[in-house]
Amino acid sequence: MTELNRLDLYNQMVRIRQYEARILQEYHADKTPAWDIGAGLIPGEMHLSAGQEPAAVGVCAHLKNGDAITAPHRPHHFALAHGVDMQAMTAEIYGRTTGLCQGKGGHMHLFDPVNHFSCSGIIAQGYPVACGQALAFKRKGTDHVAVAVAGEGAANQGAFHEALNLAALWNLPVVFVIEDNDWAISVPRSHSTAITSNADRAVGYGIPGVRVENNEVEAIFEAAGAAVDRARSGDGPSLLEIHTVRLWGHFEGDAQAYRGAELDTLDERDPIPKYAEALKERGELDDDRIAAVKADADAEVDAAIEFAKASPEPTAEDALEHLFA
Amino acid sequence: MTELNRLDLYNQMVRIRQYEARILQEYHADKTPAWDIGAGLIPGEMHLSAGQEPAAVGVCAHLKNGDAITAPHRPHHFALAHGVDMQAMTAEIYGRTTGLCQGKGGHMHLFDPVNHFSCSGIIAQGYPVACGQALAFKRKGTDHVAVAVAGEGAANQGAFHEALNLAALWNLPVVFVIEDNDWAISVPRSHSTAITSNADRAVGYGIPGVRVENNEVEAIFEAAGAAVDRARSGDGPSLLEIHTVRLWGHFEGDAQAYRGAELDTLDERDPIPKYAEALKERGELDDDRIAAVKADADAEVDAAIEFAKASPEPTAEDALEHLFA
Amino acid sequence: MTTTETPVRRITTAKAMAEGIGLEMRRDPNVFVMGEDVGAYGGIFGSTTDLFAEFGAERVIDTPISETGFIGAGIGAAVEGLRPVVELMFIDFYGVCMDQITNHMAKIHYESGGSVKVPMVLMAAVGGGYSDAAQHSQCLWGTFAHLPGIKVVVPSNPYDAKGLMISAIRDDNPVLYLFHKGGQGLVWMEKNPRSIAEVPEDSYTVPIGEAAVAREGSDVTIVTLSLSVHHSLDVAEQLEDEGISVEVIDLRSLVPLDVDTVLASVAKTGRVLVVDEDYRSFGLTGEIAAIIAEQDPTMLQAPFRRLAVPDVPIPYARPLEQGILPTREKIAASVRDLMA
Amino acid sequence: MTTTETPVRRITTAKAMAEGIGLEMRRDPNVFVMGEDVGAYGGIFGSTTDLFAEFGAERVIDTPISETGFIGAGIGAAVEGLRPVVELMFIDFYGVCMDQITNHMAKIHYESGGSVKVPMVLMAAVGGGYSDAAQHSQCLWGTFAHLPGIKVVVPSNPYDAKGLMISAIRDDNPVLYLFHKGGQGLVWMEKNPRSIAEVPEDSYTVPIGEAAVAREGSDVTIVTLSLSVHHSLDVAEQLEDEGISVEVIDLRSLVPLDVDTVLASVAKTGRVLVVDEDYRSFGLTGEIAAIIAEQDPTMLQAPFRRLAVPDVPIPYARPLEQGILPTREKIAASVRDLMA
Ligand SMILES: Cc1ncc(C[n+]2csc(CCOP(=O)(O)OP(=O)(O)O)c2C)c(N)n1
Ligand SMILES: Cc1ncc(C[n+]2csc(CCOP(=O)(O)OP(=O)(O)O)c2C)c(N)n1
Ligand SMILES: [Mg+2]
Ligand SMILES: [Mg+2]
Repeated sequence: MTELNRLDLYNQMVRIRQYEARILQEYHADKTPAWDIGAGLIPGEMHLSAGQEPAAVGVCAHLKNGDAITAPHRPHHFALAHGVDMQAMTAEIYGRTTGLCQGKGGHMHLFDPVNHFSCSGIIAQGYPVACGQALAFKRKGTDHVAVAVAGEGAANQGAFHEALNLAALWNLPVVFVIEDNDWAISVPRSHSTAITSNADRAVGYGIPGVRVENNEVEAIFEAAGAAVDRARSGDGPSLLEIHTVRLWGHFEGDAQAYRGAELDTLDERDPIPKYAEALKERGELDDDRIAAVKADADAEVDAAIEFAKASPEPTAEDALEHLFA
Repeated sequence: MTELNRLDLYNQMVRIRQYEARILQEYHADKTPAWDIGAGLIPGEMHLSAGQEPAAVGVCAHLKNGDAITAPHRPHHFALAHGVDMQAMTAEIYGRTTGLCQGKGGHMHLFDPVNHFSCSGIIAQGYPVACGQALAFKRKGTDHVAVAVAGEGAANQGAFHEALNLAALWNLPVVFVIEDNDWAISVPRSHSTAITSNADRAVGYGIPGVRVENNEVEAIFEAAGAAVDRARSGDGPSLLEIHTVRLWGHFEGDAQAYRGAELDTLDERDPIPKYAEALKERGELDDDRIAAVKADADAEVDAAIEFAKASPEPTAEDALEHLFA
Repeated sequence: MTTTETPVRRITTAKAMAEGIGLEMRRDPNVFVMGEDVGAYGGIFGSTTDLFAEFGAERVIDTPISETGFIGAGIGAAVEGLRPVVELMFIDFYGVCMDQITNHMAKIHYESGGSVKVPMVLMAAVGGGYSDAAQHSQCLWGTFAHLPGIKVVVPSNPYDAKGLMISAIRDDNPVLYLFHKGGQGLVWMEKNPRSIAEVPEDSYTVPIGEAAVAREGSDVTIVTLSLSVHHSLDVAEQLEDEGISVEVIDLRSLVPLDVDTVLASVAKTGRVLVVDEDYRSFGLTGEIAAIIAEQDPTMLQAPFRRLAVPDVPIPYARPLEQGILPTREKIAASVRDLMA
Repeated sequence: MTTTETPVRRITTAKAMAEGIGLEMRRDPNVFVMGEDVGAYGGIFGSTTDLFAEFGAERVIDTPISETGFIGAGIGAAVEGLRPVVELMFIDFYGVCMDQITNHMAKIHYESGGSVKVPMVLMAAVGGGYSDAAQHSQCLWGTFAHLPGIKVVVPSNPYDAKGLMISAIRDDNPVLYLFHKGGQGLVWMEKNPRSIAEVPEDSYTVPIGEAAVAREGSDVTIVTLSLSVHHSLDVAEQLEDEGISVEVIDLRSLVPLDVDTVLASVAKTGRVLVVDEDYRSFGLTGEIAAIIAEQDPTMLQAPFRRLAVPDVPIPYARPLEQGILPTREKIAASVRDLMA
């Protein structure tokens, strides 16, 4: 990997973080005094990915136009890293007619056919759908790949098993990504999963399984590169588990009492400052550049939020549209 | 294992085979000339287990009163080997009021609470139920075990995955049995399963996985003994795949064209004459004894069929009973 | 429906389904078939007869017993522009894959604000009457018609089976295609004369959302579908001798539902019996009552009647199952009551 | 329902549910709780608040995200004599475990000819109104009421929530217990005054299968349930000033359905509006129409009216969602139409 790669990875991570930090702010801004999940300009559940940016940018760095991603309920980092338009995505989160889904989908149901990006709020159900996209890519004779993303909690859902067997059996160009952030809402990995590495489950399908520890974006980049190349060159699916960290609550409003003392360790586990340090030590980044990257990201985010807020809201009548094509 | 064990295994296999050979005959007897699956004294689907007796008797030899079995759509061999009353079971298959389920269940839905035996026609769905029975046994402080049985085709169903993870996670006394008869109706194992041995899938749950080849009842007896002992002594679940053979059609009426030349090999793969030979060589069995075992089995089967045929049929009104307790 | 000049021959419903799929596969390379035993076996209930021989394993794909996996894969393939025809062997197995069907196949187009299409056919066998018991005998069309985003068609005869299959495959929306095992014309099931009929050899469509007046009558309207259409027509013929004129409406589609045809018939006869092989409560029979009562309860010269499975699982033994199915005897008795 | 002498205090519906479970857990060691985040977290919607602290991880068990696995395990445990209370976090997730629910939990007792009992409670959160979109906002009670073998209860207030929970746990049959997120009295959702009410501290039951006349009236009957009861009562109060007397029937149970209470009210008022947060077609609203039309269509002095989700998935944006939910405004408008 080149210095350019590294800076891209860094820039993307910062871009995603600045975006979600701003969404966090906007989300809470108008829900008080009596905090109400349904109130404000951004209502409903909000699952943010702070801390998990390395997974998204490390994987998506290897994708090209036409490659597909199915993401779970926590989709923003993969959406942005995969090139989903920030303004249209933000407008969707604000429920506006200019949104990706004209306000019908919301943050757990972002659909961007241009970038072959979709997500679903039902655990692990994006895994089989990605297999079908990969099947289509293969039948059409393209070299496109489909990436299926889910959390470690999702790896105990039946759909995970069926999808991996199907992809292996049919030699489909799929990369199955598990983001292990140690938690499924309040349930720790040790209370949900009988083994310590889901990479071991790849054995049950005869495909490669790799677990990347420490949430390091460069290691993720390397492992993902191998998996994507394998899929693209027709050698079939792989399973990639990335041990990452959920810096914030499961959803906004989650008090996280169940995390106890672990909460105090989160700041030092933030992968972005860590990576900035590493790049500085390598002499590839300095404070000016750090500030500039942040400023660029903030400018893009500002524009997206502005666009969303300025966009029209749908009407009640619009709700009756799009049941059938 | 003792000579007594071996003769028991043989007797049980013969008993099951004579039973199903007779059911086969009775099932087809009154469906012609224009063969109709819904006609005759035994209507509906009929999945017989000829060839798979070694799995049932090898496993059930280690079970005691109070141990549970959840069987799939092909349940007779496990039911009989586990001590389900042949007359009540037969009466159920004939749809009589004296049947295990008073005629409501039929051959895919045999429920015998006395022997903690049940089956289901939905693939792999007995696996989670067995986990719950094992959970109850554990909570009650008993040393009972639950045996979950399914075919190799079922090992690609999500319920399989969820049940194995749950049993391993909670250290439940379950033995998961897969009968690999090479076929799921017309779909060969190679078209359904990405790997050659489902025992390898045990790795994904951190439990022991064993595959027994060649359909040999003594090898099955040994492997099952280890798995049952492990569960009984509180060491948790295991996965046992038994490579067996389906001598007859998937269900009665299955022409089996898809099996081609394999059909000619079936006679010599019949495990019962094979085992008789082995025992004869060991001097533990002779032709008189073989004839006697068969005669005893036939007598029991005759009595069961007679009982069933002599039992009353339910009435239309009975159909409205037992919706709720 | 488009008519045709070519000579007709008599084929079974199963053959008609397969013929419809085959015609579309020749016409559109994006059409392919997936499911358990749809290959060399030809579908447990004959829905893919001979397709494997013509199109091969690349386009007629046997799957593992992973309904969530392969229905989900069908959705992904459809999203990318293919047109999968996916078989769920028995509708009774919906429970292992219902999330893909109702949270994904049904909702993606709407959730996406119309930007994503899911042109896919999900076909499944329904119905009882041959002692297959509680887990292999259900109809469940009411369950699917209740959940928005899926068109639901339920042909009752060979002609409609072919025409609705072609319409379903060409439709840009997910279509659930439910066929009754007893109406397939299978040699190994009870022979039902109306399961073999004249079907044009070339391609034609039957529009989704249009009911058919299977028989005209003036005294009573029977609203029904699927195999119960056969029984209702038999009863109508029989009751004619008793001087009762029965109109039989074959709904053919449940989503969209042809409300006008139902209301027109009830307005004419003033008496309605809904015959439904699905469970009675919270289903099709209630929906028909609602569209009548919403329109004008005074249309009904006699109380609304429904004949359906009386909210118990389907029992195994023949006397039990026949006791709860809408048999010809029960249909005739209900009509006579309505006229009394 | 059994009354009680002890002093009462005001608690939320969520607390009332948890209190009902806790009382039964103290009374019967066979009762235990399983589900996602039911432990230390206390249930995402508060249904198991404080139970973990009192009963510990052995009796309040957090599960993996394996609904087929743990609901199936609940069935197995119930078959062996335990009395599991299993939470499915959102009813919207039914699709990943529907087979265990409807082919096993619901059918085993019947299939076994009554020899096996499945005493189990499956509780799940329902409903929308807070922009949780298409996969987290459904009610789906019509779907479950259509499928035989499961009792279905849907309490609308704290008193019924506790009493029906205790009845459900003591029932020897599987009971699906559906609670509306908006009616739980959660501090982080829209505050709904009727979600906090007086509830006796000791144990009592509310019988399954009995509707309640939540408010007496003479002009119009609103048949409804769950959070829509709150809205309907608000509307009834408001319309009283306009001189319209509205009777509100809170069904409380869908299976068994209290047909008599519904018919008695409709016979009295001659006008009925069914308010249902589930999808409109092939569901609850139709069933109510059917029981009226079967009994006597002439009971209706005005056409039957129903207000439900108009057969589209639940959209995200507030104006869209409010546009399809049965809001107070729409309820009031429908009643006025009925009286016009
Ligand atoms: C089938 C299903 N079950 C339960 C839920 C509720 N739920 C939403 S997110 C979540 C936790 C997911 O954990 P994980 O897969 O590790 O992803 P993470 O939230 O940690 O990113 C749960 C249980 C769901 N959405 N779908
Ligand atoms: C969920 C589900 N899918 C499909 C079926 C239809 N079906 C019944 S038996 C069978 C084949 C099962 O194969 P296997 O598990 O190997 O068991 P075997 O019949 O070989 O004993 C299938 C597909 C079913 N009963 N349930
Ligand atoms: Mg996680
Ligand atoms: Mg098999």
